[in-house]
Amino acid sequence: MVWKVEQAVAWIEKTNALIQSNKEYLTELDQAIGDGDHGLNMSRGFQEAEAKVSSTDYDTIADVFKDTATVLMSKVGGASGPLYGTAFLKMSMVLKGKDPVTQAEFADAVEEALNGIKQRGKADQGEKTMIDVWHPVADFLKNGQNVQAEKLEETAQQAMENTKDTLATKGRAAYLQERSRGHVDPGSTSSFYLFQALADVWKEGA
Amino acid sequence: MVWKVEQAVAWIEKTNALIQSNKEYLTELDQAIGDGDHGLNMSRGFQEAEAKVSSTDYDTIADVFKDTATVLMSKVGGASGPLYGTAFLKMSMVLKGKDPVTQAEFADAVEEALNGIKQRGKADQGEKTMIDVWHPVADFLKNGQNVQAEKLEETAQQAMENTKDTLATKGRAAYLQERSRGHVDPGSTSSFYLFQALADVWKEGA
Amino acid sequence: MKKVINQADDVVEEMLEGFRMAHPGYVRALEGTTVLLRNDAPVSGKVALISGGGSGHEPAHAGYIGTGMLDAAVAGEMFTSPTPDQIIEAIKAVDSGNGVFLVIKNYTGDVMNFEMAREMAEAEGISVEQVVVNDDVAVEDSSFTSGRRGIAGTVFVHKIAGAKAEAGGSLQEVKQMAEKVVANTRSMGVALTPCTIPGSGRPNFQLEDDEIEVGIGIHGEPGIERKKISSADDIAEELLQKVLKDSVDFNDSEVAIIINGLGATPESELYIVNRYVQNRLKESGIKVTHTYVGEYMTSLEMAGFSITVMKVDEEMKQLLDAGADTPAFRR
Amino acid sequence: MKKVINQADDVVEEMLEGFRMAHPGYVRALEGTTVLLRNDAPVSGKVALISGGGSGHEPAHAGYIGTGMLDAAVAGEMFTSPTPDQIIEAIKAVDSGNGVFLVIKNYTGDVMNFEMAREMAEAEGISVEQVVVNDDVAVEDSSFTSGRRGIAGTVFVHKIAGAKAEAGGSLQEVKQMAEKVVANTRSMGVALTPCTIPGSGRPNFQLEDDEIEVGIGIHGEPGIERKKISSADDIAEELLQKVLKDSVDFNDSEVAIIINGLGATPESELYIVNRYVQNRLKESGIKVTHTYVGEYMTSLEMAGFSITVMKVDEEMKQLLDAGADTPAFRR
Ligand SMILES: Nc1ncnc2c1ncn2[C@@H]1O[C@H](COP(=O)(O)OP(=O)(O)O)[C@@H](O)[C@H]1O
Ligand SMILES: Nc1ncnc2c1ncn2[C@@H]1O[C@H](COP(=O)(O)OP(=O)(O)O)[C@@H](O)[C@H]1O
Ligand SMILES: [Mg+2]
Ligand SMILES: [Mg+2]
Ligand SMILES: [Mg+2]
Ligand SMILES: [Mg+2]
Repeated sequence: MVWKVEQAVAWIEKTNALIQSNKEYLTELDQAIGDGDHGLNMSRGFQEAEAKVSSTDYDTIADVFKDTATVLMSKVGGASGPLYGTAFLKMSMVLKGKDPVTQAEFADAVEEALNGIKQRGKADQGEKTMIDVWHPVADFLKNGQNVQAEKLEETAQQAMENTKDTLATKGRAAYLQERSRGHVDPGSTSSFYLFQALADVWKEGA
Repeated sequence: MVWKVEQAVAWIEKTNALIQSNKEYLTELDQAIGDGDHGLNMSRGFQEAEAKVSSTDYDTIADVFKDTATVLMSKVGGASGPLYGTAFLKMSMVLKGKDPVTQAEFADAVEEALNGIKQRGKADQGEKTMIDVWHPVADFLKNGQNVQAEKLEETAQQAMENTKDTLATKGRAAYLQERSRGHVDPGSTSSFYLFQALADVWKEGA
Repeated sequence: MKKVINQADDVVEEMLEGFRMAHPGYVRALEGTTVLLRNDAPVSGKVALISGGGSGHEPAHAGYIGTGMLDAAVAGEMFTSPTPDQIIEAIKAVDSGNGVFLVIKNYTGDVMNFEMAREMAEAEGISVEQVVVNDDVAVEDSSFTSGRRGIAGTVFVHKIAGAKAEAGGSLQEVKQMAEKVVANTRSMGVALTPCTIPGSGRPNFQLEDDEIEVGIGIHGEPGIERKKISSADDIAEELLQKVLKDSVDFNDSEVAIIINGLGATPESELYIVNRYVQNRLKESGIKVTHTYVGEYMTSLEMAGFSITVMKVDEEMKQLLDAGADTPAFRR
Repeated sequence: MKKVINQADDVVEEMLEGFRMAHPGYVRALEGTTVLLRNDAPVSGKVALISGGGSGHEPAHAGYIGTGMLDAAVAGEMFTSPTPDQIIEAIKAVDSGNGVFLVIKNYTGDVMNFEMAREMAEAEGISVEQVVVNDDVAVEDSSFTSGRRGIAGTVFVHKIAGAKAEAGGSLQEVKQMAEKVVANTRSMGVALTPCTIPGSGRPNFQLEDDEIEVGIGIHGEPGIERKKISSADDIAEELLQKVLKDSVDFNDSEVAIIINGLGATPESELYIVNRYVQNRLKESGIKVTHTYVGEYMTSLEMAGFSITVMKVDEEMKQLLDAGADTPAFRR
């Protein structure tokens, strides 16, 4: 598909809807292996992000993502705030001056977002963090023509579920060492919602 | 009956036995309308009093009661400590130089103990305190020949039970005002044990 | 109720030992007693202040030993008044010949035990005076009963009478100041959870998950009303109204306040209460000159708080401002 | 879990407001932020210290604002690191041209948010240095993970680095002192009960009536072992052993210690722990020069405590002794 401002805004809106209805669940996941605030953090941040982008007139997708980045950075806090903030900032930077955005350009943006998260979090794939979802999604999007919305959602979901069995070495869950196994990573779950929302937008706009 | 040192010591021992086996109950009563330490206070105090009087050779009853007074005064604390301490001190004073002690002398001693409690506690009959037990018991003992151990126990028990319906105007229970009704007074209950023990000694020594 | 203790019977003794070890610059033990003394007691030329009561109210009372406040604190068992033999030892140890002043909270047990000690001390020729603190407006002030309880307002007595003594006030002057504090101080508390005396093992009372006990005493004595929990502002308003509408005329006055945590309530919540109290007093034309927020007079691990308001004049303000150096209160 | 709050969303803002109102002599608000500043900030000629992190650790961090400690504290939501935009405002407000020093506890979120703010400040030409506190020996110290948590030992960084800055130390000197504190400080905690973030309404974890969680973090992050509760002495011994056997060589050394209450544990219990720790260190030939017992770094209404041991040298002792005047820490 080709991306326009409407789709970018819809993405944030749909993500927010998913976050809000799963707020308690995200908090539960974080209670098991973290400090129990991930649902609160994400809900606070995306609520504001949606409020901002829904009420602003945008000329470019880059601007939508820039505002999203700014809001997330200043409202989420914790570990996930700077990471999601960085992700949207990187996407905004890659997509600057590109409107509408092609599939390939969007894949580049996600890849850059992933790199930003890795760098900011000093983490890599396999450490039971949101990177474990962003990585396969970025890979998947690079596949070019073949990408389908359903497949995207599946990829993200599978990646999220895989975090259940891995050992955490970054983030708060790392304190638990072996006890971190057996629980899905909260940040990977919120990232799954993000990509589930993306798939939804895609289905509608295709 | 006529009182000797052995009976005085046995009184303290039997009182202690009753207090120890009813420690939790006394605390429960105090939790309902006080601060929940009456069982702890009485148990601490009478444990020490018994240890003291059982391990000391006494020539006079006055000395048994004086030691009891000193131990209770320095080990019980709270409201009940000075009151029971005063009671035994007064009895010791009245019985000084009287050995063995006659029934009439003993009745005088209890009456003086009651007066001591009233004065120290600035309280009178009917205020839902241990005075409500000491008062009828003192009256009863003054009856002379007619007094029987069973009757003594009954008198004390009835008096204790009567505190259930009265309104507290002294001690911690007074803070509860109307809500103090419906609960037996803890200090009246420990005083009942004291006189129950007295009745037991009496039965044995008659 | 889980507790970090060894044996229930040893709690007070071990706590006192740990306290003394933590604050060797402030206090020393009076061998064989539950009394802690100001290091340099008896302080010559100074009226000595003694406070005390049952344990379980930490930092009261030993936390207030030091320059400008107490010369000694006598600790009873948990929630149980100390006995006269302990108090008399404290009196003898701190008297420098200028007399000893006893700060007593109005509980039958405390009053009786302290008064017995006082009688004994006077018999030995020591001048002793006392004040009985009764700031808790939750309890009816009646001449037919033993009257109101002493709660967190006691800390103001320690501070102001202590400063007066430190400044060289006579026994009578110290007593007058203490009485002035008592006459001008009103408090009231609320509990969210009960507390458990170590030796008893059972909580003092039960509260449902959405209930509070308004007018709670600092020993877990039941309050005046059990009700559903409401907002911090509503609860604070309820306590404040009772405090302000009592017999002290707070209109247009200056006041010092204590937002006192009872044990388990986080400081963040105390500050939320303080915010309301400050706004509310301001609206009512009452000027807050001194604010104290924290745990000053606790009730073991009870959750809840109390509000204390004291009407102050110039001298009281100066005495509040005077230097104090104790483990729990420094200025 | 009952709480004395109004709306969960307003807890941090109202708490900060209540704090500011309680301590007008110490702090002022930085309008439109969650930053509290030392009244006289920026203090000319002085390196400025900033600390902060999620809320719920009161009196940390605002309680340490004042002479000899912090110039500003940045408050995040409950247990959530503050965001870079808040931190940068704090940095700008306290910088007097001598540079700003950030005290960061080692949590991924705190580190990232503070570092982003630092990058922004440096881009604006402000000199910023930082230390990352990681005193919690409950967590393995591994280069493959984000490493150990920062807990109560952070208070020693505030005090010692703060005193160094107050004494005119340069940004590099302050940094060196802070790093020395971090290198010589080890802590570990235990929880008896969980705590509940106001917005979440559910306790962070569950413990049976006879269970404790050893190695707990200050956000209720699970510890290293769940076990049956034992005596105060046994629990203290377990924590102390881990602390002493870690990488700092405490043999024959002098140390400062903190027995830190996590929220709901009564002071009496902390002193019982202190008693054991003092005896045990003495037996081990370790000399305690400074003892702090109380709530310094809490975890809302969690019951439990932590033990911090810091090896000190002459300069560190002097800096501990240096004057400090803040709401929560005075000397
Ligand atoms: N170093 C890191 N790199 C990437 N993601 C991380 C890192 N640390 C934590 N995360 C992600 O952040 C999530 C936790 O976010 P959140 O609970 O909001 O913050 P906090 O851990 O500060 O409470 C984790 O589940 C994980 O996916
Ligand atoms: N003024 C008083 N006069 C006589 N007895 C009193 C008085 N006040 C309290 N008591 C008695 O003391 C009992 C409480 O004792 P206890 O619980 O040991 O002390 P405290 O009330 O100090 O905790 C009451 O049940 C009552 O019988
Ligand atoms: Mg979290
Ligand atoms: Mg009692
Ligand atoms: Mg009592
Ligand atoms: Mg967090």
